[in-house]
Amino acid sequence: MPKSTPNIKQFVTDFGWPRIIIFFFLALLFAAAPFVGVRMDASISDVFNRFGQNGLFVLALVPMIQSGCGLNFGLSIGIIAGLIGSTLSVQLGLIGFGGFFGAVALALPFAVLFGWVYGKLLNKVKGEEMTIAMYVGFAGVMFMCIMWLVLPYTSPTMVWGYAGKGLRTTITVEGFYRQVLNEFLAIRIGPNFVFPTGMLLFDGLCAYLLWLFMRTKTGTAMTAVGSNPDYARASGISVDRMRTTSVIISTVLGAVGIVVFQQSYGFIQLYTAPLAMPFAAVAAILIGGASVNKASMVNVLVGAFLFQGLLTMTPSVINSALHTDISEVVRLIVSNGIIIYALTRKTKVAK
Amino acid sequence: MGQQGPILSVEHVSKEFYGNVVLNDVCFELKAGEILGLVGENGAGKTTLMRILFGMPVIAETGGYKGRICLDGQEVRFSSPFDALDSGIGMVHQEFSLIPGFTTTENIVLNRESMRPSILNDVFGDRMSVLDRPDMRKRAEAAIAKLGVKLDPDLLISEMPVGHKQFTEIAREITRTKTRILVLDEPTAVLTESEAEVLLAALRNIAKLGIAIIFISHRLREVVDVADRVVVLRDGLAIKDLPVAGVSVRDIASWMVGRTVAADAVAGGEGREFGDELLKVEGLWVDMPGETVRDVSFSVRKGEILGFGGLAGQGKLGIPNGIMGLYPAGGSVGLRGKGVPLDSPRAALEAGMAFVSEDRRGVGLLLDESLDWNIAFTAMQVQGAYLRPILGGLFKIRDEAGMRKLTEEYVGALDIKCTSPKQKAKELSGGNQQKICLAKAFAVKPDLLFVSEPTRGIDVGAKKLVLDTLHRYNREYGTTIVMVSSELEELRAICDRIAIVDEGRIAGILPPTAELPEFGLLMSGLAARNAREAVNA
Amino acid sequence: MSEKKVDPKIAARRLLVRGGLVVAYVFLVGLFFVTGKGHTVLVDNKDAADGSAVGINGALVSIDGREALEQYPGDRDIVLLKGQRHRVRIQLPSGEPPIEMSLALPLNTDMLLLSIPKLVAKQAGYLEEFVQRDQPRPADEKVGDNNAFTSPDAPVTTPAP
Amino acid sequence: MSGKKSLGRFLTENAVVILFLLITIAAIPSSGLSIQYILQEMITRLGRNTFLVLALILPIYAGMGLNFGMTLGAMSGQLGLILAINFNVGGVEGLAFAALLGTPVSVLMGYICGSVLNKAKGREMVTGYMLAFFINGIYQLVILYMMGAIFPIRSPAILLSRGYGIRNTLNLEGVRQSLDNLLMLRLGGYALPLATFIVIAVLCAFVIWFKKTKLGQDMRAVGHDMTVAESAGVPVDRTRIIAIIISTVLACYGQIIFLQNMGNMATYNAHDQTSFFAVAAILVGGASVKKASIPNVFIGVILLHVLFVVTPRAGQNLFGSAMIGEYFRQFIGYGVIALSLVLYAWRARKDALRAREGLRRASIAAAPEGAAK
Repeated sequence: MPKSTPNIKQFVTDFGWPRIIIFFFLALLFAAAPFVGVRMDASISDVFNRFGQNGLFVLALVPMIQSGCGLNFGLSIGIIAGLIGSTLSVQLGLIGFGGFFGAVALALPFAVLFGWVYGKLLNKVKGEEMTIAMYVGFAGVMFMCIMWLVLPYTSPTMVWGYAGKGLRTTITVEGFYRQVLNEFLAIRIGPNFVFPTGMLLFDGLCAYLLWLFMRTKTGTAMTAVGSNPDYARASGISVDRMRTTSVIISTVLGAVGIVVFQQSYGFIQLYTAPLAMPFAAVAAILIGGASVNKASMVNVLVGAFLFQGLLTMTPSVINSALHTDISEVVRLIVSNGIIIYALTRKTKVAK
Repeated sequence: MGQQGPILSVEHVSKEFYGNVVLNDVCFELKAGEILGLVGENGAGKTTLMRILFGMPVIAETGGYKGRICLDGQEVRFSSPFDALDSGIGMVHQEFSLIPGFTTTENIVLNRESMRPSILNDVFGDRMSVLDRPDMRKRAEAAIAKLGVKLDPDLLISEMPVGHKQFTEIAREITRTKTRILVLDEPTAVLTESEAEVLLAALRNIAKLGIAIIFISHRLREVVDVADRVVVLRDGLAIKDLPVAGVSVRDIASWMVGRTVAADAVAGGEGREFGDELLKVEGLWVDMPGETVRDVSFSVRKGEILGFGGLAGQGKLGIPNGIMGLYPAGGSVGLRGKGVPLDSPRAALEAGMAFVSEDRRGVGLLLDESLDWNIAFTAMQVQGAYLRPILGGLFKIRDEAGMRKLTEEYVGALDIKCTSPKQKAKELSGGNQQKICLAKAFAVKPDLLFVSEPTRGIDVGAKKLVLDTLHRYNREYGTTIVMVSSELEELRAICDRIAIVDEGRIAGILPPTAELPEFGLLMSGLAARNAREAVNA
Repeated sequence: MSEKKVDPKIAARRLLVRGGLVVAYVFLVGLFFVTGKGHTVLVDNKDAADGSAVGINGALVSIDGREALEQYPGDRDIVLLKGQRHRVRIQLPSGEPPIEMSLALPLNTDMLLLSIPKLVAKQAGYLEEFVQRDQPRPADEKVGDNNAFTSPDAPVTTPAP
Repeated sequence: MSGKKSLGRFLTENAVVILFLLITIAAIPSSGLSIQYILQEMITRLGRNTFLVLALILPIYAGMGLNFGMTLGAMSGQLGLILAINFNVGGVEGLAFAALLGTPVSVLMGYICGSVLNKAKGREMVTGYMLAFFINGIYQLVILYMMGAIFPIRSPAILLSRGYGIRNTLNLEGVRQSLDNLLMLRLGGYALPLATFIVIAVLCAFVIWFKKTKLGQDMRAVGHDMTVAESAGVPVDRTRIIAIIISTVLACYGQIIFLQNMGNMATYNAHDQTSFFAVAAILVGGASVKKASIPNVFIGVILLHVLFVVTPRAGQNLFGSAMIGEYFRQFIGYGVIALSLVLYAWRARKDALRAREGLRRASIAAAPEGAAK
């Protein structure tokens, strides 16, 4: 009989052992930090900063998971659109908030266009989305590598000095829009703690808009498509259109995400830099408790926080404790392990 | 054949699923070389009987069965289909269990290939043996010869006509050296008339070799033609077990459907007055796998309840699915004289039709979402209901309060047992899930409601509630209903007219008061056969 | 399926074959280890430390029939050898018939010093293990540069441009 | 009419090969490389890469798609080589030694990979890819932190200066090209590593023979239809695991052959792109997720590597930047994988549609024509 009495065993099977272990691992790291001489205020500040930098990437995965397209391993397509926007913004010499929002605005049309094409492609390959997304993402990044070399950018900040053409691998946004969001209403406590209010507000706004969207008629339809495409079709929904829409939204969020990342990090990273970014986002949302076909805002929040916490704390704590740089490897194992775990988990089919 | 004892005897076999008796003290015997026709309506217990015979795990999982099954006088209790195969019982399934990319030969000897050991056998085991293709081919040819049919041993299954696929399956079963009993479940369902003739001849050939055959078919004519004995199952009882000689198709048909409870059935045919013609369907074909509709025309009048009955796989389910745009379809459908485009669920919904699918879990519900979503979703998407504007009308978002109110309304009206409107649909029982599906359809306030197999898989109490609900909506709100069901009794209970679908066509339309054998005859494939003969003549 | 009822005779044979394979595996690992083991031999023509043997002027040293090394006093050449048994042939300038002898290298050594003067003088200890002290090693390169997960997690603190 | 149709079919079925052929032919003149140079490169690269690509065939045969998990085999091979270097075992014996030590490791890895993929039916490829990442982490843990610390390492020369962990680049001096040079045939200015080709030929013969065995037939059955195979009594999961184990072991040997030709090894990166290049090659050769043959392997290796040889030069000559060629070849590699996956999925859908259409026509035709009247 249907009794939804919450019991711990059920919770554990739902949430999964790996996630619980990660959670306790992180708690342990925080507990151990003071004993190995890691500054707590700096660490926490770091966690917030990284959380804000990467939060939008994790958020960008939600629409596609909800519409049944799986994990967006091709998030780099969105990141590329963002890179085009930000390089154009620097090229035009926009500065301050103008530079930031200019970059976002310039990125949007590309993001929508790329997302539309990418979505159409994914509709052709239902069931194989993730593998294809990954390779479309890789191919897109490599294609743009060529483009960065041949596109006629001229801004001296961006172009290799000695060749006079081709963009640098790392471009500083100092003097353009570096830290514009981070510094906005930032709260400083002591020398080591900065709370990047503006960036988190902006992330929050994006999350709120997505949350609202998922509650509109279209958003509801999108969730239904992911939950049961046959049901959605029988209710008169165009499954393909909903999927394409979700891919576009994901791509747009990826584009905005990279601009937020740049303003905080201070640099535009071109060429192969976007290759690995989707994997980190995917690992984060999965750690947050999402599955291949269900994700919520809570998953994003928890996941981004846990994952970034892990990224911040493992190097500082483990390396100080063991005096080796083993943390990189631990991170590799943890983040890929959780992805494997999610992929091999039986998609729960109610029977 | 000889005078030896039966090779298979089924003794007092009973089986219940969750208190629901599906087989009740069934007994029969089978001798070597005998062909036994097993007939019965859907749900009469044929499938369950075969599952018991084959030791399907589902039987043990649901508490086993009572009685004994004996092979050569020895009781057997198989724990898996492989045990049954090892004991010499072969089965030819309704849906093909063949590998399309393999040749006839490869399929016939699948997993029983002839092999020559290779040197690696001693290292990695028998699976390193090399296939002996000439021998495989020889064995396949021998099996085909036994069947007495023409089959190319090197043709790919994917390039074969359906009839040949069926032969391949049978050939596979008889190549097992031990096969003594062969079960064929509706082997002629997908065959053309001439192919079916060849198949029946092949069955006789096999029987001559001493193999006993259990032949399950709804085409009673074929049963009469080929079987030595016939066993009729009805409601889990083996009500008849007698030699075929002297039995007519009509007799079997009436045994099949005749019910002891038949008397209380007729509630629908009270000679009601109906409005104008609401729905007109002409020349409808639907490509729904397993339920192909070939050529169906009918019309429904306002306020009427029209029933579609017939055996499984004959196409009755395809009719609503095709009209609602869920499967590729053609022909013309008009609602109130206005054409409704096919292949578009949205158009059908917008025109004022709604559909409660037979595939509750697959199509009918969002199992992982809450009840209010399930009920309000279609109305929201098609009619823009349950949305409220925010940010000064910039966006419209879900009106959770409205959805909750709607859900609570239906929970009350249909007596849905749930903890809250936020409960997930998958947590409800089958009967309550069915009511959710009905609520979803009612929520769009349709002029015409298609209900497909509304009582499948739900318990008796819930069945009655569902039927009463349909009846009430028809009487109180004047909702026109087209109901498709495999259960003749429930159709007779609430419909004004009942159409029987056979082989993708309407075999005939009867009033619910018609005699039971009439329905049985329409279902038995005879009508279609007669029609064909009339055409060919 | 068919594996569950294997004839006991066949089963015994299979056990034997499989056991034999394990033995063969171990044997082959050992064999390749022994035959493939590389040794660095320093062919040395320096005076012995105690002055008991002096460098030979213009000796031609050939190992395993390779091209001869022409050695003058104080020379030291490196020869890479595989396996443990080798033939050394030394042609002295004096025109005497060449000295030929076989050389057995100990298995567990990597680097050996072969002193030609001692060998010619038929002194013991012409072959000794050579232990390198303060082996110069190239500086470490950057290690573990993995594509995945490195780039997005670059340090938050701004690197110098 | 039908000729035109079959031409169209031929074109769509071989779209990837034809496209690639065209790009390659277009790129050769602009690279300015001599045909002789390209031919020699091709021979070298055939010897270097073919074995690895052949490792992909059996999982495709068993319906598991492209085995991105072959990287696990490559890592096992590298582990074997590290040990061979550690014990200073050189020459062909060193290679055999490495292969022998790599074998049990790769069998274990294959078993793990197969079991994981069995739990992810329907998304084997992406899971295999992520599994390679995951095991890469473990590989690094062992090689970078345990070797020299927990596992004793004999040769200090291969350790990092901190005393544990293997150096980033290993010099494979002792085994360098020892297989290639075992039977080097010099023919009119070309050097033919005959021994390597013999090894490859033996593997091809094995693959051909294997397909004729009962196990091979079972794999085919599993690849075509898992449910039917299961109901016929074929142990599906076990068969799939065996396919992956064989593939992993072959990848182990393939990586050893690859690295002996290269002559040195990037300890932590050499396997990163193993599956990428192998998969790209077999797809360029005209294989798909469901179908692959030995000719696909050879065509693919030749086409992909000719392009790899010529693009950096062509990029240099056309755009004045060698990096463009470098990026272009990676773009081509990834792009070709994406393209063939898309084409395959698209074609499969169209075929399903066509099959249904045929069914419908047959079922409607099966009805007596007159009945519609």
